[in-house]
Amino acid sequence: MDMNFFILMKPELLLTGLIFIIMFAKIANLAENNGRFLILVNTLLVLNFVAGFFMNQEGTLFSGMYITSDSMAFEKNILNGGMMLISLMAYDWMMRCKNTPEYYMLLLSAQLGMFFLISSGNFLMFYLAMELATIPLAALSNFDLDRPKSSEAAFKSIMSSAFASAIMLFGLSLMYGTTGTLDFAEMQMLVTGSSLQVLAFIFVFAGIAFKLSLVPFHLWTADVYEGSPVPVTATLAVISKATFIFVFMSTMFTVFANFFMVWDKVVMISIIATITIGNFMAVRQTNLKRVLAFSSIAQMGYLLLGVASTSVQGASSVLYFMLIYVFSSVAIFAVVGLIFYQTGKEDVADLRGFYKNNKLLSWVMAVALFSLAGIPPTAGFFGKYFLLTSGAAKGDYIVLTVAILNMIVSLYYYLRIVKAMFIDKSENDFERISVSPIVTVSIVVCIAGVLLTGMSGEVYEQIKSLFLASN
Amino acid sequence: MSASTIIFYILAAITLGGAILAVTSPKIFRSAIYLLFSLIGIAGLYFWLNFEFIAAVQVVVYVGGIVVLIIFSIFLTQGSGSDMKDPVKIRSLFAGLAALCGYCLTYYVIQRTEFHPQLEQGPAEISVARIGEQMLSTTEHGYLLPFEVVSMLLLSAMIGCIVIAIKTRSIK
Amino acid sequence: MSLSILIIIPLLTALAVIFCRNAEQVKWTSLFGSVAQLAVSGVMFFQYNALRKAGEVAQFVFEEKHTWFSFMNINYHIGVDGIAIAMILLTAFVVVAGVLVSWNVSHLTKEFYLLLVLLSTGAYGFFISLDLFTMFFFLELAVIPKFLLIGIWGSGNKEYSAMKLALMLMGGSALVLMGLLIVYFGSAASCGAPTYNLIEIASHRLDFSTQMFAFPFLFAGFGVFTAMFPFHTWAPDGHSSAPTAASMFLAGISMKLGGYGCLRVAVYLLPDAAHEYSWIVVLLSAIAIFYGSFATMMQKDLKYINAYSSVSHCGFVLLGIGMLTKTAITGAVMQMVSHGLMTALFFAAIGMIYERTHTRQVEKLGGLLKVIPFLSTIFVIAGLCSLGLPGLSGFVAEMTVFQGAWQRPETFYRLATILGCLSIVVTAVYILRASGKVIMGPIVDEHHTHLSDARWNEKLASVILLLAILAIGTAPFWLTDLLNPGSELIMNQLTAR
Amino acid sequence: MSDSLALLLVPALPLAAFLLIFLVGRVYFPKFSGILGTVIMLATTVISMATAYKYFFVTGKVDGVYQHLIAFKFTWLPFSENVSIDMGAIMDPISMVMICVVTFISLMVHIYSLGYMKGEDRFAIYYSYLGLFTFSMLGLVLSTNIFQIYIFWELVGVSSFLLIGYYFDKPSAVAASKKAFIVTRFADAGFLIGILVLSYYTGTLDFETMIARLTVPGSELTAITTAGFLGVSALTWGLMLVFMGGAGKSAMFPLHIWLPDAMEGPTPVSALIHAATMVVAGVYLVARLFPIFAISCPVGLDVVAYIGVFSSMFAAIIACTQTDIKRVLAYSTMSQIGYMMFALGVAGYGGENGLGFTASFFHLFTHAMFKALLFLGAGAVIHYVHSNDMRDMGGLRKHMPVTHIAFLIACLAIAGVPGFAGFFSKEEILTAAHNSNPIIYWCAIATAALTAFYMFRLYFNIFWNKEYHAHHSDSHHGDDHHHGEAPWSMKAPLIILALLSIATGYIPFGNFVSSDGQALHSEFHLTSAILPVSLAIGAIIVAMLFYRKKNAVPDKIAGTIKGVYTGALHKFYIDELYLFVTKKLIFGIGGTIAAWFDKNVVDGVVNFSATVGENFSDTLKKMQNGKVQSYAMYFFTGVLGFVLLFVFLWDKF
Amino acid sequence: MSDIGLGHFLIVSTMLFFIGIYGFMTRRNMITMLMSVELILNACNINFIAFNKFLFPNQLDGVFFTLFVIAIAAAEAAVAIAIIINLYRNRKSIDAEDADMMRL
Repeated sequence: MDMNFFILMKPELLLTGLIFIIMFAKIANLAENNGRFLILVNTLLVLNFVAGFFMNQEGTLFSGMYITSDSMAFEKNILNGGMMLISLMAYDWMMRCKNTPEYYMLLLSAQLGMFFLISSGNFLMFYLAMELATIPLAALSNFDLDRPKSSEAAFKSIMSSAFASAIMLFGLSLMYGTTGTLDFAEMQMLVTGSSLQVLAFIFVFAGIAFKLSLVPFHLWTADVYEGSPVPVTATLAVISKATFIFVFMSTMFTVFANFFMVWDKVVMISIIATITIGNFMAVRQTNLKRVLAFSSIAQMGYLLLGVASTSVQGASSVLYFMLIYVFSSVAIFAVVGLIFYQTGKEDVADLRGFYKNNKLLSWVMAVALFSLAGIPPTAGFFGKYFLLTSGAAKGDYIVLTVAILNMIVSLYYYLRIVKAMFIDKSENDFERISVSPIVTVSIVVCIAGVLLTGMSGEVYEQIKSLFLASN
Repeated sequence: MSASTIIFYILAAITLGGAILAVTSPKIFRSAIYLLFSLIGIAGLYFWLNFEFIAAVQVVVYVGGIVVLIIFSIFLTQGSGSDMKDPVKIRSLFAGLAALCGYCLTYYVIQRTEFHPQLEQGPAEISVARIGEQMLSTTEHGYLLPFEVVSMLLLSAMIGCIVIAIKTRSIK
Repeated sequence: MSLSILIIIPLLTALAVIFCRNAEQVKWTSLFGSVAQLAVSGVMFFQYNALRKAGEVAQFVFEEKHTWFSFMNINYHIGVDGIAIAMILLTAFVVVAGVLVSWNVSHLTKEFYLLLVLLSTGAYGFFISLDLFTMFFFLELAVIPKFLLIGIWGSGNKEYSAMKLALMLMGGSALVLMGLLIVYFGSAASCGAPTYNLIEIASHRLDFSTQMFAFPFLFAGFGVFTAMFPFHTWAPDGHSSAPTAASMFLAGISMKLGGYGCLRVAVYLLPDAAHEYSWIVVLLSAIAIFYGSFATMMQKDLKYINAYSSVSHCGFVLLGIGMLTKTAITGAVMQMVSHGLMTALFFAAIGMIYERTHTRQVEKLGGLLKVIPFLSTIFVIAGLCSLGLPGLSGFVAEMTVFQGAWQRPETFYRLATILGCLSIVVTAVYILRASGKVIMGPIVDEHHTHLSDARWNEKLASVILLLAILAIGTAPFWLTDLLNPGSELIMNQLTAR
Repeated sequence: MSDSLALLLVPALPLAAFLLIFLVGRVYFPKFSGILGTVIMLATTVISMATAYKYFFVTGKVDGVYQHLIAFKFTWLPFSENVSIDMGAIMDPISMVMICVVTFISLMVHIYSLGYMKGEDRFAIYYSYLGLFTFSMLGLVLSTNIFQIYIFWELVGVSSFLLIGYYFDKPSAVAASKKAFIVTRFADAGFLIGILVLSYYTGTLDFETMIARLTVPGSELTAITTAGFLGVSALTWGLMLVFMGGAGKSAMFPLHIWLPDAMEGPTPVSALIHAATMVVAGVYLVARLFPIFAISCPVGLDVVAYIGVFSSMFAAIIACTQTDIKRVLAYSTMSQIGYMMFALGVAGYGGENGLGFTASFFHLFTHAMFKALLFLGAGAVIHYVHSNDMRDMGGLRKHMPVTHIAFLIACLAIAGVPGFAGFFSKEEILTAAHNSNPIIYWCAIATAALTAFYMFRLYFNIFWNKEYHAHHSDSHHGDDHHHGEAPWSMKAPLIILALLSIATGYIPFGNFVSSDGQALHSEFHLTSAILPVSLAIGAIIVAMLFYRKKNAVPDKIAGTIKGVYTGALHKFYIDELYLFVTKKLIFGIGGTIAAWFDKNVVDGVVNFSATVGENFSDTLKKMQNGKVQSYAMYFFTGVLGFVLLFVFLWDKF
Repeated sequence: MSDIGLGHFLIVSTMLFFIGIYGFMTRRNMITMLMSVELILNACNINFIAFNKFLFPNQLDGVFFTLFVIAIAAAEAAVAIAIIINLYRNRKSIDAEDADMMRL
């Protein structure tokens, strides 16, 4: 236990600290006033986010159970930033939430789980962190306590994830049985590709794929997104996804590196299925959140393209896109949340005439949607382009074709939303949505991110250098 | 056939039988009790393998904790004696088939696999002290970090449970 | 002169428009911006000519290059040759006219102009790009403004049209994207490292199999933009539903993005494949020309008439490109410019007539020459340009294409050319039918007896376009002089096997 | 004034008139536009006459041969190094003759229209169009380059379109103008392809170079004669296609159908365009390429001859039955142009063989005079009667004596009565035909007789026959000149043209225009003139018998040859045939198929894929039934699927 | 214990695993679904223990894993039951088939 420990584990320690500060605040009845409490928390989150940029080192702790690297630190920064943005954008909802401290405690524990997950160097840690990243979120899904849909979402979330993680655990046990170790680095040596290992791998893959909502492990997603409180949905869709894609990538690159022949094919099939089915399922959805859920599924397919390329470029493209995805999605969920909690409307068709009284929000939503669709000049264009490039670098043109053609389908349902907001006329005027300053900050940051991340090549170069350094 | 073999079979039978009954019994309370048997059977298997500590934990946590929790929640949510609704026919058919197929596939693979045991023998019995030490150690094969993570998990689970379950019905 | 100005001016205009307080300010700002852009384009044209006269031999001038994503060898790389300058001038003219024509858009004026300006940014950027990535960036940039312009300010079945257009164009750019990726990775073999640099790829010539692989994607992709048969079906619906200025942009500029892309990317970078596939291109374009004109004949809506005729006319562009002779390529570019101006004028005239009569159905109109002589004259002139009347730009362009096309002696190509020549008869038929009914003849609807003729802005818009058309039509040599070096270099690329 | 400046001014002045009147005059001085146009036209006429004079008598002849001079030439549209469209002005006998004819007739029409069109709403526009037309026509005849001629060819077409459609609110006028434009456009497409063929093999678009390369044996000539398509050499194809363009403009069978309808335009326009100038463009075109036809492609020349003579006869027959006076004149025009065509067709290159060439141009020249006169006279009549139909007329000789005399002179001229201009030119043509081809000769003789017959039918019907009563209620017409004969502005051209219709016949035309530039002294053979002249006079007498007084003889005759008569009355149903082929077959079926295909197949595929996508989406949506257990089921099935695939099946792939 | 080897344990655990899966997919009562999950987890535990015992006895990785899994199972069960109870309060039903408000 030396200074190194504190430096290496800084993100997790800070988070833990945050959790306990909040807990004490709750215990000390400092959290009675939601407004003051939220300002405290948000300030802390901002500080936490800022602190993430300093003194990052690479190294391992606990004899390999905990690993950290530049790219991981960066990923954690993305998560911190995302959390911060979500927290800011959820300000209005929080003000009315009765369990704000608990909300934050659960949220931050989930984030803590994600951090550990990212840094795990051992399947035990991996499993535990994954549960830590899941169970609090399932509980959070229930935080709109009076909405039956919220409980149902929580139920679906916890049951599905329990089932998935149990299956994954079975796979892990078989991995353990065939290699005798749980340590990533050791296991990598011992993976031989025997049938049992393939089977175990698929079980493990299914568990992670469930979190990533890859088809056919995706069916929980839409329901949970729809029912959960919007900030939680945002967390699930953004933070959780961002974590798991990274983790997926790092496990595939390390533990299952020798398994490439198999997992490559598995991932390819998943990409095709995920992108196609995700997009097509979104086409006929009427509920806005469900459309976004399916869109996030499809986005995961694109991200996998980067993962499957197993190149530095692919990896950095994944991270880059993840960053963009955070910006875009948070912006969208911010608007969706505002609409939902102020008017109760959550259908695409309900957005008719939205533009008339909510010009800026409409543009925010539109720009963010275009980013998801990959339309320039938004960053999503670059992100997707680079992912596709890295996919093409590998030369798998069939998958690439499917992915590219699906961009048309995805554009369709994004445009449907845009159409509803801008073009369709409604009999009744859409109310003017009031936006508090803090939420505005979040939205502005997101839109700035969406617009600038791509236009300046710097961000991508930075990310790439992270991977170049660690390879 | 030695006694230990017979005991193993008995334990396995309890475990599997309990499990099957637990997932098929139409009465929920009985189901819970069958689960209890199954879990105890598993504890027995741990005993059989000389992992007394694990067996104890199994009994304490599962039997004493989870099953009790389940039984309480059964009481909370519905009458214990009433029959549950029949499962959806078509789905149980498919589920049965899928489970069977899955079993066959998995077992086929497992059975074909040659496991390579490590030659050196470990400690014949696992002392609680060793477990305790290793649990809180940070060295090779030390489990302090997972321990902390689990504690965090339990904390948050607790908070979650409290918020969700202890709920005033006042606001409507 | 820095080429980036061409992108910066529209962006600044857009920014200024955002901060405008009322519709008047918005209009004047946009007009000012677009006129400034026209001026800059004009200056660029003269500077370019001066450079060439001074003996400049570099293929592209005013080059600028900034690293964008160094790892992927992506640069912001711009530069122009004569062909690009021609397209820029075309864009500038159409934009000014479009801004003027939309003067009385009253619904969401600010947004309207903002989108127009953004659309033009995409076009300018596309034409000056020398980096395939930058090019693609600008190509896609223009898709969404079109969707919104049609969707919000359009008429008729606008939602359907807007969606169809956006999706089909997206499909086109998806194909282009495939092609670009193939070219990018294919260039690794010839250039050492994968690159998007147009000049570099061209000078190192991709290997044959890559070319053969990439060509269909690129050509079909850009073909969608230029409404190549059978990918043209977005065009009629899109054009007809769009508001006037958007129709002008769509047909006048946006379709040219495709033609320019076909030429600059597909043919220039993949010359060997172009030779191999040219028969398909020619076949499709011959079909488009003839079939488009026949389909036009059956249309009853003025905008549909012009839209289908655009399909037919853009067929000439592709015919010229597919013939792979220097004259034909020059002709193709001339046709792009000419069609851009002419169709913009036509759409402007139709739009202005529609604004007054509230119908575009041919049978509901008649005898307009009597009530609105100016607009009717514009309409007729646009029609005459469309049917290739000498003295107007259409003739020059089409003749150049035919002349170039005839240089391919194979019977198949000859037949295609003959078909093209015959289609000008069909063009005459539908143009005369339409104008005979709408402009001439007795007045059909008594409501139409008291229409007001063009206002200053409309007159100005028409005159600007008309001047450009006449400038090409009566003195085509300046245009060919501008284009020839460019098409010659493309030819060199094509002949050096 | 140098030739180049003069020849630049000749087309430029009318263009200036057009622009000036169209852009400015129309708005600011509509009344004055006519005078302006006429003055400019007068200047043009003077310049062109002077230039022609200078050419014919001073500069043009070198060593007894008229030279082809290029007054000026500049590259207008370069296609490639050698092939370019040049704009220029050529000076040779035929172009000089043509500019004189065009400017002079145009001047006459300008003057005439001052009276005829007075009070029209769009008076200024009318004059601007006249300017445009004259410009185009002059540009056409001065062309040095085959593409230049095509350009002006098209411009002539469009100005003709504008002028025919001048009364744009009259549906029939609109239809006629459309028809004229489209039919000639169709012919022009052939012309264009012909140009492409010729230019491809000769590597040039320049007339002189092209003629040189295609008449002197060389690589180009060999290439073009050996290359072929469907067994016909490329040269023949090219020339025939070019001739197709000429036939279109010159209303040769079967592309003649637009000409009669074109009479919907104002009558002076008919005189200008459809009698004297534009319609002879085809003749001019063939004459321009004559050396190639004559030297390298005699087959082509034969085709020209046969088409010419057939059209001539065909039109003459129809003309006998028409009652619209302008239509009669239109068919007579077609017939006379057929004369010119076959005269070219029977000619050879150089010397005596070239008699047909000279004759053709001679006839062109004289015909311009008397046909313009006929039209202007008819215009005066129509102006007076307010009807086109000869059944509404009769006995007008008392009402309008000047017109009557002028018209009579013109009729005598066209009938080929000795002493009048038409006699000389026609006689030359017949001689040329006689020398080369008996079939054509006899057809031509027959046509000559028919010509005399129908012209005098027309004449008698208008000026004799029944008595004319001004029974129209004209009080509401503000025209103060109505009850008198036409104003002087209209009469003056009639008188001038009448004089010229006599005088021009005495010009020794062979001295100026011949196939090879050398003077051709054609001898006048009295013997050969006897037959046609007697036939013509006989026909005139027959016409007089039939029509001088109203009687039943014509109807009886018509009854006896009913089949032919109705056929001719309905123009042998050519129009209907065209209408059927174009409207029903090509445009109807073709257009319908194209539109159907577009809507159902091309668009259908797009919409279908959208529908498929949505259906697919709906199907997928049903997967999502909201039940967590079925989600688990999909999940587990997915896992099993992967296991099956990768553990068990993968190796077998 | 000579003739009882790893294989026997694996049979038991695999069967248990699939019985759990079957139960999870068929039992309509939410609580019994949860019970099925517990069965699955226990199947995994048996695996870990058995592998540890028979194959890799020198370290206690499997045993520890089992311990942690038990802890997690408890946490999961607690949260799940809390959610179920909440759902029950809202809906008066803990039939999984009834929890399908959100679909399509």
